[in-house]
Amino acid sequence: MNALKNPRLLGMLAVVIVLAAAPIFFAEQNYAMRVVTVGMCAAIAVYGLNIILGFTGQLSLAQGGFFGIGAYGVGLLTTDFDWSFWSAFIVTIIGTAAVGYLCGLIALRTKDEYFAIFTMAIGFIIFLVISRWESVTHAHSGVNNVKFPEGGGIIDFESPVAMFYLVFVILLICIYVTHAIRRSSVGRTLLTIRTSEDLADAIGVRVGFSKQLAFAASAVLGGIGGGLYATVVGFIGPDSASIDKTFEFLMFILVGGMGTVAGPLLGSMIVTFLFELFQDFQAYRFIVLGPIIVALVIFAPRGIIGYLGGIVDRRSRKQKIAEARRTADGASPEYDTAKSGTVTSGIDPEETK
Amino acid sequence: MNSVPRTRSRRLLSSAAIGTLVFTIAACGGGGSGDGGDTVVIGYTGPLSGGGAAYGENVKIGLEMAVDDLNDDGVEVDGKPVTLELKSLDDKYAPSTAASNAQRLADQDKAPVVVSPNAGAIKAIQQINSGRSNFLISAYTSDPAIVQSDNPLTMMIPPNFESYASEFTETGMKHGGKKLALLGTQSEYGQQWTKSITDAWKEAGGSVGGDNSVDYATVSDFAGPVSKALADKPDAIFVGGPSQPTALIMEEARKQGFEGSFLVMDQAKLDEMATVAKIDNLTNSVGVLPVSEYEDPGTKDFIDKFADKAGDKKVPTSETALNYQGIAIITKAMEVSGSTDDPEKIRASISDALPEVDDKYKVNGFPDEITDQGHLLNPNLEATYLDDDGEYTKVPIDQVSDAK
Amino acid sequence: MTLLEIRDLGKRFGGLDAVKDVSLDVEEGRITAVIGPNGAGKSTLFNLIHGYYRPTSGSVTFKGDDITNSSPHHAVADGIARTFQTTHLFDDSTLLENVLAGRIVRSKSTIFDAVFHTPRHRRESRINKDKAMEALEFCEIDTHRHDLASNVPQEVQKRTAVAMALATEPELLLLDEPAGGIPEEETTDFGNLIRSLPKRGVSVLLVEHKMSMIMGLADTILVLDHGQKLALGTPAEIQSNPDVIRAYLGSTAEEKK
Amino acid sequence: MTLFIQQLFNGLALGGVYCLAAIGLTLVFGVLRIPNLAHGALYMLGAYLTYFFLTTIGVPYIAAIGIAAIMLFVVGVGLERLVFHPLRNSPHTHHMIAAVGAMFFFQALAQAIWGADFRRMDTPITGELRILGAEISAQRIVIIVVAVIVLALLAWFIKRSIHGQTIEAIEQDRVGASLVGINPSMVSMLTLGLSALLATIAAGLVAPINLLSPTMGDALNLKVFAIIILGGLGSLPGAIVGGFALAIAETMTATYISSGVGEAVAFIVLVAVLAIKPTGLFTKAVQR
Repeated sequence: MNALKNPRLLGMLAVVIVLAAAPIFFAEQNYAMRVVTVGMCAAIAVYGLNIILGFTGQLSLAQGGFFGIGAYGVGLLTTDFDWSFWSAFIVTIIGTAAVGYLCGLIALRTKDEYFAIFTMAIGFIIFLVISRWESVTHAHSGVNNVKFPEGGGIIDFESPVAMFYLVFVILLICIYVTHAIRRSSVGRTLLTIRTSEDLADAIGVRVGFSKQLAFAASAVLGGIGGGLYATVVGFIGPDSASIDKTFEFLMFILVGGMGTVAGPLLGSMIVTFLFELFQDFQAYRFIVLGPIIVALVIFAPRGIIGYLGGIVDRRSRKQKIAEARRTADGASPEYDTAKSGTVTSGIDPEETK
Repeated sequence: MNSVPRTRSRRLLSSAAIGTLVFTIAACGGGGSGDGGDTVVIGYTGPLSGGGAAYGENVKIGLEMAVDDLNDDGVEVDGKPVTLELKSLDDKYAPSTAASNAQRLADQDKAPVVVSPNAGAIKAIQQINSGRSNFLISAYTSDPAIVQSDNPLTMMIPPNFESYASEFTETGMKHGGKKLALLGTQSEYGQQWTKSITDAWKEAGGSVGGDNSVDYATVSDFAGPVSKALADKPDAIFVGGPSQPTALIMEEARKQGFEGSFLVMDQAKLDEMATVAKIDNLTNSVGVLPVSEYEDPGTKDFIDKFADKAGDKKVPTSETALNYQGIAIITKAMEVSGSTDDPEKIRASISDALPEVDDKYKVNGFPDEITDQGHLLNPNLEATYLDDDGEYTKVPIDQVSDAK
Repeated sequence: MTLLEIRDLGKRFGGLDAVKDVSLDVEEGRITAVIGPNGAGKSTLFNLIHGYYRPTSGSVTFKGDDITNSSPHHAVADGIARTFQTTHLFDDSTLLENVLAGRIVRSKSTIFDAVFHTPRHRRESRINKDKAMEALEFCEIDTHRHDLASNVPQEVQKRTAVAMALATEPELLLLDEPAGGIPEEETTDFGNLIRSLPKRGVSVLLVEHKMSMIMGLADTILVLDHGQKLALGTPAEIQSNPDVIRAYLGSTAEEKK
Repeated sequence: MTLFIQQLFNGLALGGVYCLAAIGLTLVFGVLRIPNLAHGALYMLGAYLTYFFLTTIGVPYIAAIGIAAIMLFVVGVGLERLVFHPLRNSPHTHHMIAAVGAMFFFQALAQAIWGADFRRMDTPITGELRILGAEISAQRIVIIVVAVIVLALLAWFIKRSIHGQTIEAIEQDRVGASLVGINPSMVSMLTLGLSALLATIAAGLVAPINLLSPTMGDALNLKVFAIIILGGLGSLPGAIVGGFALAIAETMTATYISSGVGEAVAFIVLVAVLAIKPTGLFTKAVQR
């Protein structure tokens, strides 16, 4: 394995190691532990968003809703129905998968802006159901005392450190799964759809079905994140399903880098800390944060990972190209390969229209 | 898809942007302050931006006034002078953010007490305030659920809202009639009120129409919901949410020809409502007593000070006044217990501290006892009836128990 | 042997016939061409064969199976690949990655194989890469394999499109104006590439404007006009067909110099 | 029966509110395909500025709206220059997040300047009308009438521009009449400026029936998106029909079913319509 030569993997590894070691320094700081753990729950949902948005190129605004379904599934089952956390968690995941799949059936008939707004409507309906269906969800009273995961007498999940590692391990699994998906032909299928549905059709990709799967997968990750969130914070209210959550997730993924493997994690952590950092400005923090968000989107449109990845890619591709040239010795150097990756051909279609 | 034309300058800018970001995050590590030894941080997490910002600000003003006044008077704990410092964080009304904020205030600022003004947030904070972290919650909500949870470190400030139901019902029926329409807000609290009033009204032999509750914050035009409520030809209407939209609803009802009485939920304050609607449209209503109508020893001075601080256009409300009182009580409890960092001791001393509190801090129905569950009780709770001449008449309230 | 049999195929959009009563046999191992003026229905015909549109009448049979109402991905799975008039490529990906995308349809491994890194997954990844490299080499663009698609010249892009289609292991390749946008002097090379396809076991059906290229390339030519068959025959027959000369060759050939 | 008529009028007035708020958004969304989530914030700023000139400075009502509208035009242009222009080649996601950032900024700014308290804007238009036993205020009638007029005018102005001929829209517009041959980025600027201007007119008319607060635009934002998608992107007649239809559906379901359903009905209708017709009611099926 040449994993050590791959700067992307190295970077990812670095982030993971730093996170894994965090409790060593922060174990006594409940606040830091809490922020990071909640941030990781969100990061799981963001990985879900990465599948549908980053890989497949469909902007889904229902992610906050699925996150809410996950949170309320675990919350209600462990309190009102007195299930154990683990059974509630698994049933909830299956439940979100089903809801995601069903929503996908209709949602994927639509495209582009329509898809975005359609999913926004779905997310909002989920929110309304949660905040209005009082007899089941307790509406605005919320769900209190969500159970901790049962440690089977071995691990005590009431300890923030144990909880941290639980979420961390599940997060790692989710990251690995998204990474595996991306590398596999499934991932290539999704990337194909992102580029052009017509082309995908032409090379034999089952566009509708693949989109459907991607949507369901993203819903599942949303549900997992939400379910963990419920047990981490112990009390959940309808705000855990609100559209604001969706936008938060979008911000995370955009700052980290869409379609990248490390982006959602890094983005979630950085934005979460930014938000906490600017807490000191209280009501006026958004006078500063708003422009920062705008600036990030404008100046690092591919996110931090996308930005760093671009550098790495260019370098490694240059090497590979040179190698390919050398072996084939009949090179045709009539164009500038050094520009690879940054400049795309032609005039911008929007400008010329 | 990705056809962003990038130039060298742009790349530079993005490096700069990312660099700044990394730098700020590195700088974030520090945090924590307040090791001045004799400074005690009073933590506050509330909605300071977003839809609930006005409410959160009102609470904050009360806290600031209390901290300023107490510092001026001088606080002495265990023989040492202590300076109070208020540290406020914004939670945008989100319970989980509120809990994170509270955790931060307790961890980094060593705040022995954290004030929170909404039930959801308080429930979320109760998950963490007694156990690995210890701090007292100064809870500004009239939802008794927060004391029913038997959290040992919660102090509930306002009266239990359920106390109002029977008296409101009686007054509302007397001045209106037997038929009630429900038009409260769709918040957690609004719904609890709706339920409580419905029960009391039925018990008193009245009839209650369908639930027309709407979310006051998201309705663009109240005319529709009001028309619907009036369609049943009610004699009385239950309304309530934030003061200003409540006033608008009442005004709309009057314009559409409603002549019966209003039952106004305690979240809305009649005097504050009068700042956005003509008083004529608000009369014949029963609601909580405006701060200015209280006759506690410190009320007058408090109102003057409030005007200095917030301008005379703003009306002081119980959100401000009760939290002002609350901080004074907690500070006195610190003095009595001789501890600024042991929330259990502070909580235990509240009972003894109550009679010791200086008169100037008694502004809005001062409590004389605290229940075992942590509820401050004011012996003479009063509501008010606003008659057709715009005069307030006090209505005494019997308090109900907090038990479920 | 007849690979593809088109019988009385028709498609109406609104009240207009885009394609009407077209019949055509595509023989195995041959290159068949469809020509006609703009709007003659050539691309619509392609879209009908490939399942992108549903025909309103007629049938399409591939290797004896009726595929009239099949969908594009089924068509590809059955062995019919296509390229587009305007080149569709993944601009942000390298040529190799582009061609690998063509392997999706032949991949059996699922998400679970990918997650658990099963032997099947590994075996398949290796095969996919080999096949993609082979297609790149066949199209003589393997030296560009690590270049981004958006950075290579038009001709290489066109070849990549062919390589991607070949990676799906088709028996029939539909080429929609494969030489469009390529400088005149390079069309000969490109023609040679197309000519070598039947030897690989890939039969070709193509739409092309460049007459010179078609005449030297195709075994059979179908001439469409207003969605209907005008003539069908060998290049020589077509060149001497008076209807064709009048309707198409006479006018457009001159325009097109 | 009286209830029905009363609610019909209430629904119409609400439809007017929705339509007025939707106009600017349709413009930007239809012409530039930017989902401007900051539109609600522009609406809010417009309301506050109108309030400022009307109440604090004491300018007459119409003039206050006019001055505020012009100021918002500048804000809109600024927004385009600083935020959307640099993003013109990026996918929608970027626009959305940037718009959310801008929205946060505007809300915080308004709170910093005017405070978080609710404010009431009193206008010279007072009194009620009695129609068929239903009571409706003059301000609401003004809203309905202005909404229809403005939308009709606008539809007539830029009808043909939506699907590609962007520049023509501005050419036909009196502001742009002198700018024949302008470049696309000028079109973007003017469109956003115009949308902010229209949002201010809407806010100036609508704000008096409710309250001013820094988050007043939020409630409208989601619904207005539902309306313009329902009507079909960029279709102004679609926005009119969608706005009134959803408003009446909302009032009626709230009246005859429950207020909860009333709140959700806009989105349920949207989901149902898109499930059957994925491009909205009035699009001419032009998908890229």
